Amino acid sequence: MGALSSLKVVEWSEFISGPYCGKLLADLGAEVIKVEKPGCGDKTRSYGPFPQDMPHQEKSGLFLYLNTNKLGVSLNIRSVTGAEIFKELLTESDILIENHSPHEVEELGFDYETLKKLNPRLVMASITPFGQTGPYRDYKACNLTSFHASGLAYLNPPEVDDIEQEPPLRGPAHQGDLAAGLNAAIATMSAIFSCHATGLGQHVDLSEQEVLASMIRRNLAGVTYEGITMTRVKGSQSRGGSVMGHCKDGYFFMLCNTDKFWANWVEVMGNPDWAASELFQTTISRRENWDAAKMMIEEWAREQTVDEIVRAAQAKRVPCTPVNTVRESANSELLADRNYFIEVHHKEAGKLTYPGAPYKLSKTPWHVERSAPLLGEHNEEVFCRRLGYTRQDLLIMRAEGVV
Amino acid sequence: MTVSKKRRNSAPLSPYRVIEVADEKGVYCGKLLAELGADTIKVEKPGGDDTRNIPPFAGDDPHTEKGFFFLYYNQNKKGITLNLECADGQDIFKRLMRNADVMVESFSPGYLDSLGIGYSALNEINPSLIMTSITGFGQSGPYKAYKVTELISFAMGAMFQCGEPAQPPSVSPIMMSLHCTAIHAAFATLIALRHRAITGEGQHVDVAIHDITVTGIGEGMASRWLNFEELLTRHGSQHVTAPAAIYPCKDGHAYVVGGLTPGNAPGSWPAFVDWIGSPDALKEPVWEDSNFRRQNIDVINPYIIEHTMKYTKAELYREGQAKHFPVSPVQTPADFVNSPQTKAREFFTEVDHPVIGKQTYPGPPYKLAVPWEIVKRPAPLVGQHNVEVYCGELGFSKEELSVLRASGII
Amino acid sequence: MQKLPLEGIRITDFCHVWAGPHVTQWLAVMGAEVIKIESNLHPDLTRSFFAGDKTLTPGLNQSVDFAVLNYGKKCCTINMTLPKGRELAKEIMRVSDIVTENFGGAVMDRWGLGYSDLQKLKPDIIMYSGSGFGRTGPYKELPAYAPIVDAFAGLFSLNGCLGSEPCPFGVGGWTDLVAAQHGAFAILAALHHRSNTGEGQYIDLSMTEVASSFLPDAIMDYTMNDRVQGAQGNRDNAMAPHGCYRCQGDDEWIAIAVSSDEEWKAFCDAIGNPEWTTDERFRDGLNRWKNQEELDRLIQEWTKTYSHHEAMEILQRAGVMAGPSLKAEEVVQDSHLREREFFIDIEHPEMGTVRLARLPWKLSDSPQGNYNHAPSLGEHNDYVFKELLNMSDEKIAQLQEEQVIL
Amino acid sequence: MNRLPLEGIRVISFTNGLAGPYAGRLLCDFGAEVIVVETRKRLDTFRRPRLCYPKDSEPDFDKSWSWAEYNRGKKSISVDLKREEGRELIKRLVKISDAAIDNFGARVLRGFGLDYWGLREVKPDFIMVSMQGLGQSGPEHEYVLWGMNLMPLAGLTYEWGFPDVPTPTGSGGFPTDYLAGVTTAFMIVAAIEYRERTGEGQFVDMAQVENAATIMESIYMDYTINGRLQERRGNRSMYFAPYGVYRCKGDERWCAIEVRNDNEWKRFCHAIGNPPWAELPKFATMLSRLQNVDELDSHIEEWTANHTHLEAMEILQEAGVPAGAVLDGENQANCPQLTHRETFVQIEHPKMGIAFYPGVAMHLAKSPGIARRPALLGEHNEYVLNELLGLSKTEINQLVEAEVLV
Repeated sequence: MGALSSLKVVEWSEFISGPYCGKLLADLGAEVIKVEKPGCGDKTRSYGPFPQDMPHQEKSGLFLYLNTNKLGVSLNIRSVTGAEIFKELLTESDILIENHSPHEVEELGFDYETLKKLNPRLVMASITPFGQTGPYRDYKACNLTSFHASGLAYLNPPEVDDIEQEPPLRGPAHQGDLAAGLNAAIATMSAIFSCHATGLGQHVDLSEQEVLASMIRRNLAGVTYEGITMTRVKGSQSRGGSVMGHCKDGYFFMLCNTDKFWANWVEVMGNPDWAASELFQTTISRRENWDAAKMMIEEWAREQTVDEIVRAAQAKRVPCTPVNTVRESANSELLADRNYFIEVHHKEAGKLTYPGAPYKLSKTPWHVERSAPLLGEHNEEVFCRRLGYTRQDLLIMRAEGVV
Repeated sequence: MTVSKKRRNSAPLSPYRVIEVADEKGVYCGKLLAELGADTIKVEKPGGDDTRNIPPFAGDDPHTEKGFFFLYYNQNKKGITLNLECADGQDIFKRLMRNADVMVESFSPGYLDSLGIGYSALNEINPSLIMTSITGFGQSGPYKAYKVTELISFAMGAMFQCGEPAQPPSVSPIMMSLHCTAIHAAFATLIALRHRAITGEGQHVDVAIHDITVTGIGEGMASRWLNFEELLTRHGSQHVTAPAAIYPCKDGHAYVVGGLTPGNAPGSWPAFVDWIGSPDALKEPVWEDSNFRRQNIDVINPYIIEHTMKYTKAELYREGQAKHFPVSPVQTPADFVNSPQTKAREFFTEVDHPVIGKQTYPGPPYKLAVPWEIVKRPAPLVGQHNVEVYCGELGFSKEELSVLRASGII
Repeated sequence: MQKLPLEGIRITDFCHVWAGPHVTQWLAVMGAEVIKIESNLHPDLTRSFFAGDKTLTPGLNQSVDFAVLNYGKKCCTINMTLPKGRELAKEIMRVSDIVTENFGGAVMDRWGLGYSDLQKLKPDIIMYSGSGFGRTGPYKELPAYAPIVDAFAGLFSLNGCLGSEPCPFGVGGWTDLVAAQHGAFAILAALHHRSNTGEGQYIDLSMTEVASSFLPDAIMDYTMNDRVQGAQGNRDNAMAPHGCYRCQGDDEWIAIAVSSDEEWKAFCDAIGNPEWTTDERFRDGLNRWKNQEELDRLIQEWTKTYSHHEAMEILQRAGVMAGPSLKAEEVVQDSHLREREFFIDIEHPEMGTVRLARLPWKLSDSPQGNYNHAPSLGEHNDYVFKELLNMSDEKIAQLQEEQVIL
Repeated sequence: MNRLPLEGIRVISFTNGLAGPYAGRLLCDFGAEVIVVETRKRLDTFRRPRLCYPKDSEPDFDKSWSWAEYNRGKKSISVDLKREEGRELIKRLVKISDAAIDNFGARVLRGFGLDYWGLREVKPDFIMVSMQGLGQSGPEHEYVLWGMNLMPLAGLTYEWGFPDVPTPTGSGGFPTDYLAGVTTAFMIVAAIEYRERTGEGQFVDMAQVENAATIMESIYMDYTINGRLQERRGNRSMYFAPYGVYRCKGDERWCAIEVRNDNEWKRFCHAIGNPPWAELPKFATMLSRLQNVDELDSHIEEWTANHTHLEAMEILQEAGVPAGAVLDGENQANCPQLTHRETFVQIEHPKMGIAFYPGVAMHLAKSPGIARRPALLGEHNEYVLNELLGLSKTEINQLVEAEVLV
């Protein structure tokens, strides 16, 4: 039994943020019913990667990963019947996860005010780019624009040569959307705790812009309290203490933001004379002269192999690592030893290796009990066995295009 | 080079590439062409065609790949997905049409034009293209925008004559007018191919269900009025000649025809009277006249029923036929499947489908002395041939394919 | 007045630096009573991160870094290096629901405060251990910071402009926070389980694994297709345009993404180039995607003539996804965030008013949250030792003597 | 006008009744020369002067309407096939023909040695479609069967009609004749395609009954795959409501209505003026409408009863709801759409004068086809025997006197 197995969740979400929120709950045992539109289903189904690059509705790697442990139903909630069934589902649920525009949700009559009359205990988590209120509430956004509109991209890459020419960059992959889903899961759980106490659900208004902005709380405080705004220019301060160096055979990355780490690092480098200089003796002076230190370190590194440096540094407990591609990290002895990656068998896509548990719970372990649902795979189980519709009804709804 | 250069010496239509973008109105047309070897590609919207929703389903499981209608009418076709309502889709569609010979479509008139892929546009790309349009009421005229379904077209064309006088007109249990029209469209398509062989030019073939139903299964109601101001009405199963109708028997019903053959020959009226136990009441010469019999059928029927009730439908069939009367049992579908005749003709065939497995389908309604060989395939899965067509034929890279997929174009 | 969701939950918190404090930060704001265990020997490292160039000798209670990560918490000082200190800490844990730590190694075990020990202390205790590489495995003793983990997990190799060499991720502590949030969620799940079954448990969170689980498509592409993806910059593998463009102002940029033909049409109309919709190179998604270089160049010619906010307004009004690449100061001034009251002012005894970002969500029917100022070192000794453990003044004085409370 | 697509194709028509003649009519509409082989001695059942045109004219097989309607455009020769000389003539004609259609009883042509196997001796690349009710093989294929026998055999009649009426009815006419007829025409053109490429002929053994069975696919697959025997459903659908034929204002006036989804339901309700009952929850969804279908239908008839079937159709179709008046012959004759399509054309005939015939039902833009007048019995004896086969006038007269041409 999973930690959350007493929770019933309906996920009416597209693409990444909502589904990741649902996955976090489902992977810990919550019963998550994913509601997809008939025909194409969740947009992620069309999003790669696909095995052998052959696009297939049931084989999107992203979809397979984001929807483990869920029950899948296809339902056109824009139809009267669909809407009715959707509401029936919600009356029996603790949580609704949705990530549609506030405008659209109201239009369809699934806004919180309406739903709470249906089921006062319902916790409704709304994940939107800019939240449920404010001037941008109905603005459109995607991972890219949110990453920029929250101030994150402006910091990336950390250093550029020509700030006029090199644009700010969003983070790799879909990190912004994933983070939104993650925070929604925390907020939802906290609302569940209130519900324990009050017996009432509530509306979780989550803004992806705020989620991402809160990731740079430190930088924001830098502005509000110290009047410092970081830019991407070279040698910018406060990033002091880290080096990504190019060795004979690749890259390493090290961090020595304390005197102890620095001292040990100097030993790793074989105590070069330059390191003894005044310039590098205190945290403050190092920070001010870090560009020089960095130059020296990089020059030294060019003669070494990644492995030599990393081993030596780690022996002295200096935070240091090879800069891996996913191949190297996926094949690392560490993740193998931690049994991080898992094999999941899926009816259509077959046996594939997925990223596994982000945390290990001793009593109620994270685990994948069922692979991502085929489109409408559990229509019968959910509509017939739970809501009591007959198979005949199901045929009718299919003919009408409702399921 | 066009596809037609390639395949030779197999089935009649094997040189031709057919693109089908049709709903239930056009699928049978595509099926007939595919069954005679045409390289037929069914274009579905991403996620699959709506006809996949038509019940019943294998195991009553309303599953995209399990609808009998779709499984049956799309045999021997390839299947790709394409969203015609976006620029990419239209672009790709045009590329497909460059080396297509025939396009079968059943959208309401003007829709394809509004997407910029109507006949005139495609004709510019490929002047030898034949576009066969199957619609409810045709490409022009006051009803051209009318919605059409089997019920509607059958009602307007033929239903007035269907059923018992005492009952409302009776709805056909199958897609009679749609499929009958689809066969006409397939025929017309071949005619257009002949025309192209002679002149080199393609053309637009405009087939309207309403026309076909009225002039075909409508049984000449219209021409009867036009020429005789006579209204044909419902007359149950009773034929104009008499006796000829459905009669009850021990275990069901049979269609019994007596006296259609003139004179005293087998199957003639006297022979029939004789068969039903020569009741004196029917021996007078007046009964020799079919029209008289028709007018007084109520007098005759009791005698016939008394006779038919002695038999089972199978017995009636045998007995009647032995005496050369056109008698036939009212078979249930089960009777038909299991009848020795059907079995001997091997009408039902086995088809192996990846999702529903090996199952029994009705076969084609004809046997060939020397069968034409065609590539047999079960109905395609959603987008089953995307890679083959888009990468193999149109030369998209896998990477581009992913782009098309991600942006909902295929 | 309605209660906060986690009111009544007490956490003994050994977390320090970034990732750990962020976990309990979230829980504290939501109402949990978080008691940080520090000491003058070992104050939380961030207390000594001095505040930029503001002053060269910052007090331990004036660090902005500490302030943004520890508001809403309490703090008592115990010298954990002494057996008595550890005994004292045990007293606090005995009356706690959760114990959290993120030491660089098995420190808790060495102190005899491992999960098995704590279970004896309080059978239904929930213990959270956050670490860079996990509490088991070959690297369990290695210290780790977010960028180390990012580099290891492959994040750097995917960061940077299209096809560039690996590039450190500019969002400092990104993975610290993402990991912390996973941790907070795991703790809530464990709490939920406890409230249903009375059963506590141990949570072992590895930042590396969190970072990895945030790169699903890159990893699946590798495990499925043996392909190693590289940096993509602002590009997307389907949408085009999908990039960040120079605007009029000084170092101003705007991100624009177009996901469909409708949006493309809207975009072209909005920027007054309707002919682009028929231009061979851009008329449909696939061509746009193939001719991105050219497209981006042309779009930039337009964006250059507007400020990023102007550009956003124009495009969003047309229904096109567009977001300015805001600098931190612009985020602080952002009218939308202001209307959403994203920033709150916290009065700090030594620092004065500190304006900080609140939790990134709003609960319709719960109070805003516990935003008390970050605790000064030992600020809550009295509360903890007197009220909580109701120890006598003498006892406390004695422990101070023995440098147990330090 | 330019050459018709099938010009130069000669088809011999061994036909009787409807199915065979309908196939031939389709072929000659597009230019094929179709020669009907008939004889006074044993008239085509449709030649029998049951209904002659013009109305009330003397019985005359040259005026029989049903023959005229289905054989218009063809040529006619009168040859008694029971006579050796007659059969010889036919074989000579076959030599210079391309194809034949045969819907005589299976025994007939076989008995004359004029079936496909006989004729291919004369012309190896000959094309022939035999279209008996049950085909050319199997224990029952020689049975005597008329059009009306076939629907019952195919299981179609059993499925057609109202469940509460003991006797199944089937349709008024002979749908199988049309299905088989057009399929035959289709197969002949296909076979010609094939012959032109490969030089080979073909024999198509078509069973009319199977033509009906092929379009009963769902009923059959439901039986063969799901083991379910469907029963008569009358005018109701298992999946849609409203669905069916509704009584309208006037005697024998009906309108078919079909509502397949929410949209059409909304439009329907609007079109009939949103009566209060339509607002009731029990009619809100397809499922609930089907559960309360009796009540629903009676409500709908309240509305239809106040409109003629044509009004009902127009009102609903204008609103975008599938609706079709059940048109009688007169309605069809006056149907604006059929008039616009010129579905019926006037043709002059030496004996019948001008009458309305179904025109060419399919509209081919560049090869429209043509509807020609029906022939008198034996009208083309001279053309065929003299012009085609080169018999002299005297030879022909001899054959007439010898009652071979009769």
